[in-house]
Amino acid sequence: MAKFFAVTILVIAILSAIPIVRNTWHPVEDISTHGQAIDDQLSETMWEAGISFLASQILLAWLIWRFSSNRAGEKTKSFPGGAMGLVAAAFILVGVEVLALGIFGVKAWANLYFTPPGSDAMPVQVQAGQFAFYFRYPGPDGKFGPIHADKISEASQNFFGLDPDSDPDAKDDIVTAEMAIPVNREIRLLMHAKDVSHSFYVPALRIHQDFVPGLDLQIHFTATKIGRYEIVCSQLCGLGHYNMKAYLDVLSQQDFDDWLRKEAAMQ
Amino acid sequence: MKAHYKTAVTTCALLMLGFGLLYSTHKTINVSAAAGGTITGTIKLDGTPPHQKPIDMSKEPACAKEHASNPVTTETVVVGPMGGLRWVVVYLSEGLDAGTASQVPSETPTWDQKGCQYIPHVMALDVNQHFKVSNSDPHSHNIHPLPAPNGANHEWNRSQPPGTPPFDQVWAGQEVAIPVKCNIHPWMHGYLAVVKGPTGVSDANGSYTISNVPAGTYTVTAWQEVYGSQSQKVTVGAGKPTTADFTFKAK
Amino acid sequence: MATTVHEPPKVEPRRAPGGPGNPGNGGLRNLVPNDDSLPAVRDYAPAPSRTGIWVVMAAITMTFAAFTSALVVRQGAALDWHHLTLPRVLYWNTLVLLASSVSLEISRRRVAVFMGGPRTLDLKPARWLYVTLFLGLAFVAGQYAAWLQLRSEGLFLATNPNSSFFYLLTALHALHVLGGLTGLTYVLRKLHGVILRRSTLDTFSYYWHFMGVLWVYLLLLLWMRL
Amino acid sequence: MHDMSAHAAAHHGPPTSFIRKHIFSLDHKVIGKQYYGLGLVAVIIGMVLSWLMRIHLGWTNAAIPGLHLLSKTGAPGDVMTPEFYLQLMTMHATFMVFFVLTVAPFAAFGNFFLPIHTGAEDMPFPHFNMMSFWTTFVAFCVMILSFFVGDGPTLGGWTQYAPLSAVGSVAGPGQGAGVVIWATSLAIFCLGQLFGALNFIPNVLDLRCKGMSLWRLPLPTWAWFITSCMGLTSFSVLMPACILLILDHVAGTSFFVASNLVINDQLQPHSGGSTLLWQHLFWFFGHPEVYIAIVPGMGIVSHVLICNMRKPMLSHRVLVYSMGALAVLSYMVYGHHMFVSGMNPFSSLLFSFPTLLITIPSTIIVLIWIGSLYGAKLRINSASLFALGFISMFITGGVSGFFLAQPSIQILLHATYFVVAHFHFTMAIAALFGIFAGTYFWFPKMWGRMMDETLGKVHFWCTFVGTYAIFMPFHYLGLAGNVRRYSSFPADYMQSFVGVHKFITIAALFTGAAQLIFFYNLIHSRFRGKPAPDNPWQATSLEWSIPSPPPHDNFGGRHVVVYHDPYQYGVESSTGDYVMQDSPEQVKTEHEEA
Repeated sequence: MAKFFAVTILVIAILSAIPIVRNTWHPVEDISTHGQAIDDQLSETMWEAGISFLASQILLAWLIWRFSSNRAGEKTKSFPGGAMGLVAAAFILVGVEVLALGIFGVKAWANLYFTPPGSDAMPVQVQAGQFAFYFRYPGPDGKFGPIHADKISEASQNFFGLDPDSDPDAKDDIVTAEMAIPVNREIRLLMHAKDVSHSFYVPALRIHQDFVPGLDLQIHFTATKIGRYEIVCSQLCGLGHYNMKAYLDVLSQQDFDDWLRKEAAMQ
Repeated sequence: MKAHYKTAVTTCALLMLGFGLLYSTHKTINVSAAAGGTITGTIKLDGTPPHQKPIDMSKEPACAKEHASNPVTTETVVVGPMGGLRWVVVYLSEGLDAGTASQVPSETPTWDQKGCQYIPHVMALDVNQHFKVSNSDPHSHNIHPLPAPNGANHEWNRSQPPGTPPFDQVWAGQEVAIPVKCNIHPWMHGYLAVVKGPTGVSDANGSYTISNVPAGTYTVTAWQEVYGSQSQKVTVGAGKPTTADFTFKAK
Repeated sequence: MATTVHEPPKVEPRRAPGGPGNPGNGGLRNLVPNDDSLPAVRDYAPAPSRTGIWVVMAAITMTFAAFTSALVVRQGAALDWHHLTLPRVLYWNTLVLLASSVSLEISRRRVAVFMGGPRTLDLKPARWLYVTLFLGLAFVAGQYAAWLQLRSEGLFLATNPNSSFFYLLTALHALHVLGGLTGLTYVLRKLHGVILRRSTLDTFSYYWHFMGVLWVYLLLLLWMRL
Repeated sequence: MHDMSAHAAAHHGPPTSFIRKHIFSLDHKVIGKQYYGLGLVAVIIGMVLSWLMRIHLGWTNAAIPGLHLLSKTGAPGDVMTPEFYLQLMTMHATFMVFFVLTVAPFAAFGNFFLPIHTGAEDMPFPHFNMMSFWTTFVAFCVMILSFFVGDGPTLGGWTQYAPLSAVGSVAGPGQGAGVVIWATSLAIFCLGQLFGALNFIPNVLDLRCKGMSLWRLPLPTWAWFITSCMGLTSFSVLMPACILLILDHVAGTSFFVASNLVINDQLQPHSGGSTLLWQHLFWFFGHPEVYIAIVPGMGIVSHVLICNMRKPMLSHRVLVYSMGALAVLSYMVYGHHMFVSGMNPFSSLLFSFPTLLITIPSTIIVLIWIGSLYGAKLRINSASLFALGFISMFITGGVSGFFLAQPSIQILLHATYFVVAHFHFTMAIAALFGIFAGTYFWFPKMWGRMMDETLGKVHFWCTFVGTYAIFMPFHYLGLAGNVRRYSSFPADYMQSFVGVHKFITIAALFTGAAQLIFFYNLIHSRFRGKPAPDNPWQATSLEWSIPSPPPHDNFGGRHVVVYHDPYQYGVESSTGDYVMQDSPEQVKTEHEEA
């Protein structure tokens, strides 16, 4: 029974490791400038976690196999290393390991959060509401018109509560349901929540940031690969949460300008 | 003494019975007469209608595909070829007698969700009239009507997965009009106008018809989701059609 | 389990400060079996209510700490914070509550004396406990007066964040005070009855003084503009 | 004044009336059993809810016969609506976390065995103890109630983030009355658990029998003591949070709701509240809660293992210190739930280091277990199997913690199924294995009958393999970016994972069905099992030196004296390879703690 149990643990441990080793399931390809550090951090951690996982499961299996068979007259013995040895091991191995992880992790984190956006970064505003994202481009004047919460009306597609008649800045603002950005151009994303907490999760961009109602946040990133990617909400926001998504089109500068012109015409 | 008391009771009883009879006959008479009178008319918009923004449905690929060839726009102000104003609810705001007001049509209209749009965009219902909500799309919708708070009607909000049977709903009190939203598809927006008595909703040419109007003098009110309400007095003779046209001014 | 019950009330003798290996039991002290007769040792068991009341006070402290952090965050969160001027009556209430603590202490002293001596002594301590009871009720009444005053100023629970916190904190504190007062009636019943054990009175007094301290803290918190 | 109640229990004879004996009983053993029963009911509910969710995830638009009976509007034509899925999810989490993982290992076993382990006749304040259970029971009933009001229970998830939870029914079905009921129930629950801590802590500090020094307390009792300290400080924070949430609903205050929120084209009346405030308050409770669920399991598993290894742990004290370290650290790490929540990115880093450090005590505990296995004479029975399974599960759950402790990696994994896998392995499955181990080990003492070993082993195999089959794939889904709390995968999103979800669903149904074996075993053994001897496992701690089931006052009036450390195994004594804690026999032992 015990030997069978030991084998089971072994088999499960190995089976669980196989998809990881064969990389069957993996994050979508990274298209951001800052994402590489995150991916390295992930694989780094994957190695350490994987080794500790396999090592300890195998050790457990072996101990169960070895010490479940009570030989006649065998007395219990104590682990030679003693408790203190193990404690020291835990402190040295794990302590160093996780501290190393933590310190390297800071780099990946800092790339994203502790570097200010460049002055030439292109501003885009995203508004999250139940249950859709809407995006706003400042237009030629480069200024966003103020948001009037009382004027917000989805019925007339005034998602941002703009008042072009009284706010000159709002006149040329371009509101879209999809997000398009030019490739290799830094984007400064202003995040505004209309109703409840949402999250802006673009796996391909290695971007994940919650919207905080009443507090506008700002993140910045650069996409390096042309294509169509998914933006999803990852913060439970109500019954339509599962269907709260939008598309991110990374276009060449030329295509982007055309797209923006087209959208402007439809305002 | 006792005798008097008894007679009093009997008379009261008789009187009540009499009134009761009168009332019931009164009602039946009305219904027969009601067959005749109709109010018709056209609703026009004076001035240039506001720009209707095109709707981007890329969030729901199925709907985006469905409307790929014929892009949809908002329907806040829909003007027909001859300047006829569509989706205007016309109803009798005054002059209805209790009998007609209390009648509830037996037919149950359907409020359908198709291609991420409400069909129809505006639907007129009688108080306590049952109507069905159906979903013809291959994905879930949620139906979220928002009646005025603390009124006779109460807010509700429920999803309808694809392929599930239509469900039955009813409104308890008069309200023009209850906005209905789908939160999953924020552009989906429509109105349920709940009014006592016969009503009409203007079609693509802006013309409407209210039938089964008993003879009498009424205040006819037309309601439009952007421009609000207008009223005028009309007198309906038994059997012959009466016209009442409205013109809304574009802001 | 606590077996001091059913024993004639007496002042508990001071226990020598225990170090490791000191015979005795309970508390954080080690105990090693020795030849003392068991009951004798067990009599020294501290009344769990003494520890219990510390647990209770810890819980209450955490609760009000949570409210404090909420208040601090909320005050910094938005510009809609209108700092209200506290009703003057609150300061009188503070004095009343502190006075009640004093009267409680007096009666505790007397109880100690009376417990030590023969049981024939008259129940003077009870009088002071009644004073505490009365002052406690007066305090709650005073708080109520404060709420009435704010109402008259048109400040209700939802008027602005500061008033929300004011009503919330004062109401919860008043609730705890009322709880203490029910405890006090229990003590009085015991005092008139057969046994009042020292630990019972102590437990109550800890709680009551804690209520006083807590109130002073809340008063400062509500008075201060952070 | 509390001693009065103590006095009542200790010195009045056993109650005679049925009510006092089985319902409003002051006896900690009866209360423990009541808690255990409550846990059973809750776990069945939670399991069924998870089945429904799993079926929906695998076959989204399939009709589940009879589903409409559970909800007026949630299942038209027996097809689950998105909101109903979220409501089931929220209730699954709530029942499991509060009424199973907190109640069973801590309140149930703790109530039954803590006083016995300390050599006390009962809890210090039996009346509060009784109230503790009945308050919890009321909380449970209130939570059930939310299925039957208006548009059903809340869909906000067990974390109930504001403002979704605070703006009322306009935000979605169940967000009106549902949330108020949820918060009320939890506030009551907190009160009940505080009553519990009020008994546990003084019991350990003041009511230990003669000779029972703190270091002579068995490990589960240490775990329960540490846990009750955690409960004391965390439940007393959740309660005010719930009160504030309720006020936002019913009194129109704005603690958590910011200004200018527009829902359904309606401008919300609230103003100025702080969204992050709720998250901070909640997670200050929420993270310790994870350890409240797992630490008792650690104690129980150590207890079971030691007896079945026939040797004590390498170090009793290191284990205790590590559990204490977990408790302390758990308050410093709660921020790792909020790395991408909009909290200052610097504080994310500040929170990430203690989070990484907390792996050290966890690792020490695991290494001590593994090291102690070395040179054991391992007995294989249902209890020890589940104990060993616990270790395997805890390791698996622990290593995935490496990932989630790092803000940078959470950019990829936050709110994906990877997180679901992590917390199910650690706090859910591991804790459940602890409960199972405790049940198979202590059942004879609690009900005086032995459980069926064969059934127990079958139950173990199904559960062990099943749980891995369910929760291992969650890691892969998470790595591939499958977001959690999605009721289905719309249009072209994540379609490639539906197959995996189908597999998981089948595994879940199978594993859940296997639990029926356990329930059968439990009920059958309760009435038909063969009578249990006082000490069926040749164990040493105090609960085994008294009859099974124990008499009303545990020790039958005997003033128990303790002469040994709790785990004197692998020694030569008159009784065999062990010495009972309360036997005066002095033996030569190599395991004496310095």
